[in-house]
Amino acid sequence: MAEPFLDSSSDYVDRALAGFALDHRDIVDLHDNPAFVRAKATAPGRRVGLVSGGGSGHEPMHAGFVGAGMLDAAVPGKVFASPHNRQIYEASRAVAGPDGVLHIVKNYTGDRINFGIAAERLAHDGIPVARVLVDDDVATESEKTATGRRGTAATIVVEKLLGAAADRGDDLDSLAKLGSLVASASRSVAVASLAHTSPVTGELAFPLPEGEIEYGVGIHGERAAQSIARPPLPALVSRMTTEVLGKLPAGDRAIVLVNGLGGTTSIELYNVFALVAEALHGRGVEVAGSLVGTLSPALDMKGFSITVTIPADDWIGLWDAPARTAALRK
Amino acid sequence: MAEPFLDSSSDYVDRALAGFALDHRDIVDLHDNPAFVRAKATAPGRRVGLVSGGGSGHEPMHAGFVGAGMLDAAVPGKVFASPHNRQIYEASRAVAGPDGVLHIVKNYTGDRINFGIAAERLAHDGIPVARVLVDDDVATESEKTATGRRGTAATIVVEKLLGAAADRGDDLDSLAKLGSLVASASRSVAVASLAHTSPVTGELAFPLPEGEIEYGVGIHGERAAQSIARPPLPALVSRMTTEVLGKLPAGDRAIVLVNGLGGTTSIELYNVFALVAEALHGRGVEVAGSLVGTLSPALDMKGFSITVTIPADDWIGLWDAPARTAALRK
Amino acid sequence: MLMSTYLEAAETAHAALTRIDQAAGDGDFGDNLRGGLRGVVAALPADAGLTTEFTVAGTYFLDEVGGTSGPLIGLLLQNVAVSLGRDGETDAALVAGLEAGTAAIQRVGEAVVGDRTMVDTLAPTLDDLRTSGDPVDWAAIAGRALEHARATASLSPRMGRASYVGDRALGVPDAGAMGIALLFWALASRSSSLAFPSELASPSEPASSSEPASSSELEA
Amino acid sequence: MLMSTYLEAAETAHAALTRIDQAAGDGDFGDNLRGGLRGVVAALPADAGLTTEFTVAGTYFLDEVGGTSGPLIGLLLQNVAVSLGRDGETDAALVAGLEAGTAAIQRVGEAVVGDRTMVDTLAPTLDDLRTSGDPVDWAAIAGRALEHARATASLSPRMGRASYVGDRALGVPDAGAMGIALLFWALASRSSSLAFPSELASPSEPASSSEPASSSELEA
Ligand SMILES: Nc1ncnc2c1ncn2[C@@H]1O[C@H](COP(=O)(O)OP(=O)(O)O)[C@@H](O)[C@H]1O
Ligand SMILES: Nc1ncnc2c1ncn2[C@@H]1O[C@H](COP(=O)(O)OP(=O)(O)O)[C@@H](O)[C@H]1O
Ligand SMILES: [Mg+2]
Ligand SMILES: [Mg+2]
Ligand SMILES: [Mg+2]
Ligand SMILES: [Mg+2]
Repeated sequence: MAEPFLDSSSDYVDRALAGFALDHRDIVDLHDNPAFVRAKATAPGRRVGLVSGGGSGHEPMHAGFVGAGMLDAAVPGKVFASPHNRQIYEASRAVAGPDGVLHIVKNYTGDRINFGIAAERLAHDGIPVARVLVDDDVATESEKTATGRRGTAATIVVEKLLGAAADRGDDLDSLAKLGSLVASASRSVAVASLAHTSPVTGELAFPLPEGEIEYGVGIHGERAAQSIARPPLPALVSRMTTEVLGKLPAGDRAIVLVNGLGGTTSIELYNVFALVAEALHGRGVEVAGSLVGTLSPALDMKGFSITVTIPADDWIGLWDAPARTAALRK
Repeated sequence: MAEPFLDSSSDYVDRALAGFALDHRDIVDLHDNPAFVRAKATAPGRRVGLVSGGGSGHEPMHAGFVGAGMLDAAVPGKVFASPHNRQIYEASRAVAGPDGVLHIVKNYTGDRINFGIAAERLAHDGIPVARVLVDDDVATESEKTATGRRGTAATIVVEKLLGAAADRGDDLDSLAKLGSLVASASRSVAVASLAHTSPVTGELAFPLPEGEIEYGVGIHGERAAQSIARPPLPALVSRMTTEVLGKLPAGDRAIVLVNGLGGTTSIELYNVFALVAEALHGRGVEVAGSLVGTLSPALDMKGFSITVTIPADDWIGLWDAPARTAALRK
Repeated sequence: MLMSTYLEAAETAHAALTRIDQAAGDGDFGDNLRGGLRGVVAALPADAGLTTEFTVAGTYFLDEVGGTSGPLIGLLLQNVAVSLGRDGETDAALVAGLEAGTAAIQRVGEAVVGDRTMVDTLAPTLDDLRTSGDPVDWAAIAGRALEHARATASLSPRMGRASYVGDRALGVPDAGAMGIALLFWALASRSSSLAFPSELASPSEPASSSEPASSSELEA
Repeated sequence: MLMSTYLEAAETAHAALTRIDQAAGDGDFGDNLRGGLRGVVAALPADAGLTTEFTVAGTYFLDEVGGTSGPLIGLLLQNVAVSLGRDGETDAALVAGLEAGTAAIQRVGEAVVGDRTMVDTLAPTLDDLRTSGDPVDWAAIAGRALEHARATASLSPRMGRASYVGDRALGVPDAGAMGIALLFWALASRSSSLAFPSELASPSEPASSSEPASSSELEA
């Protein structure tokens, strides 16, 4: 296996942040100690600061979605580890609007706790704070544990729609309510054909027999509940689309994300997207908004996820509203 | 090894194009038979159509750089194969301005011949045509063959600067001259730690012993002239930066591209970029423009390239000028 | 000072707490608690009153201490500080602060009684405190807190890292629960001289966990 | 019609051309030439004059024929069409068109004499034509062209796919050079009955190359 191009004697997450901030210095500022990325510009009418974050290894999520029209700040943890509450707390204080701060949180224990602690601290300071929990991954729906569905790529849809709603001046309650509606209307599923390379050991995180794929992987390199014999791509995409649609309300339009898990080529992702669009069309659903690329990977894992959001009437307008971030421009 | 997520019984390059065009239908139109991607919008003052192209497997290059401010059309071949002259010819006819068409061509035999044939046909039709040849790869500089340096990621710098110059109304000769100046002021070098996966066989294109990297790879999955023991990242980046700078005119500013070859994570690329910026700074060169990401990969190869352009005075203005393409917005 | 006493307890118990967290977690709880309290004591002025002690300690644990326990304990301490600051340094204010802090820990950590966490010390000890009268008999309360903490040895973990080992945690008490029992021990030590919980007083010091104490390492 | 004659030659020579291109290339030259000419002949009206023949053939080879040779031959044919269209269907116009076409092939392909390509038939045959007088003795020219093509067997390849095999190509002539000799054979066959080059007249047909003829497969 090929070790990552990382200098293990350095803090490579911090150095990546410094590189990112230099590359996108027209869009973001990097705050140091604690580390967070902050938008240089925000809409004048915005009354609520939007903050998200989570483990590193999922770039461009979240720092790539900081900027006018989307997040006001993003807080990165170490690889696959929740950010520290102090990062979240200080980022939130820095970008709080007159109507407070909204936290967009992926459903993982560590993120829930650390965002929760930061929220307690903000409340202690008198800053209004609310939370939108994103839990889109259908593969974790039937698990026995109380932890619920994992949060994955639908977070980007939530961030985009809430960003646009915040720009039009929505207050904290409306944003929290809209966010939870968007999360409820969004589901994802992911497959992988090769595990990610651990930055610590340089080895693949798990083995996978020739001809099999993991069906229902998450974005932390964990195995899925099932390994299945690899179907031809059209059959696989059709199965995934059917499964995702089955967990969603009916609708005739969809916002579609096809997300590469890391080592997946653009040719592969656009083949998947074309097949998703076909599968949706076959069920009377048209693609009203889309995003295709390596958006929320698990380092260099080979695989992809499909996310579908069934939008309410005015969400397409929010999806198409202006945004100026490193990873998404509208 | 993990086979790609491609349906080998289908024309996956065409299906990827269809997916790309659907995803970016606000920016591009897809022309069918012959296949090319065309910008929906172009600056009113543009007098020359800009056309580039090459083998597929290097996405977002080139279709991702089609749009206002950059290319008017891109012509994709099959994976790692030159486009057919008819694609280039018809794309060029479709986007020719009152002052003709400029071809931006990477230095590879197939591309030279096919763009050359298209140029003969355009001349036959009375359409003025000129060519900018990009040959930035220093690893192929000392080769005995007459083929010269390969063209790689610097093509993107050429496309951006020429796009902006075309928007301000430059004529064909001025653009051709500027393009060759930009090409002369740009050099790249690439390394890889793992070959790409062949979409045909599902196997790695070449083996590489543990602990070694290929120094000086191209973007078609060919091996490099040298395999070297893997140095720590800072030493590797410093060596690459030194080599690239050694082939360039002196200057105190640089446009820097850090390009992932496919399966390289954002964390790795931003570590490389931060180290390049440091190495340049140590020699009195400041980063005046940058682009970091998977820009011109060799399918899913693990590796990266560093491109440096030493800009003339007014090139930074061209670099920062507006662009609205799938892969680059300014 | 209260925090110095708590630190002494954490120093004495460091080896045992590490061992306990190793049995059902990743072994860094001893480091997190001791490291946090060392930082707090170093930051505190010599003449700090109880409110200042809790204020500085709360912020320090929230800002600087790693693991799941660090900031959760920080929330507890910060809520006590708020209550003391508002209502004066009385037993009633202390108890009200502990109530508010426990509520915050439960809001954030979503653990209920029986999940085998520090809540299994806090919640029943608060019940005890509610029936203990004013002034509080802190020595009795500290004894009860230790019993509640010890009782976690028969619970199988459902929250946090320990949930991964399941029933293999049985027989050893929860590290966080024991760490909170030491806070009550320190509160009681202000007025009476109390025996140190014998199972936590280990003579030999094991190697520290090698994980950095300041990063949060829960999957995210 | 000229193109029908050229097609007959390509049909007869298909096996040999395939074998020759296999020796130093990828074996598709026979397919490319024959496939192109089949398409041209199918597209041509029965009463097409020479200018129309070259016009249709040029566009067809440029648009539809694969390999390096297809569009290069297309350029040659297109340039002849332009010259005939402008100056009339004379030998002088034909020669001028072949000159322009060869120049275009050399501009585009960047091959010079001696690189072991179709240029090694075209360039010396043009020299012969320049000294051949008007009207041209096409039978003599076709014989010379064949000799020039055969002489490529002693050249080691420096352009195109064949350059990868280096000196291993020696002993076998270049496929493209032989294919162009057949064009001169067809031009001569308009006025005299010429023997078909024996080494290209192979009785048994080998399997076609499996590569699709319409995609350009040079590395890019
Ligand atoms: N959700 C929770 N709510 C309350 N306390 C918890 C929760 N999860 C874990 N804990 C406490 O944290 C302790 C472990 O702390 P520590 O070792 O610092 O964290 P980590 O498990 O992250 O290494 C456990 O013994 C338990 O008492
Ligand atoms: N640069 C060039 N200039 C002129 N002719 C060339 C050049 N490269 C190759 N050829 C000709 O093309 C012939 C091969 O044609 P073909 O088999 O159709 O192409 P490919 O090599 O792409 O399969 C060679 O025999 C040679 O005569
Ligand atoms: Mg622990
Ligand atoms: Mg820990
Ligand atoms: Mg061939
Ligand atoms: Mg061929």
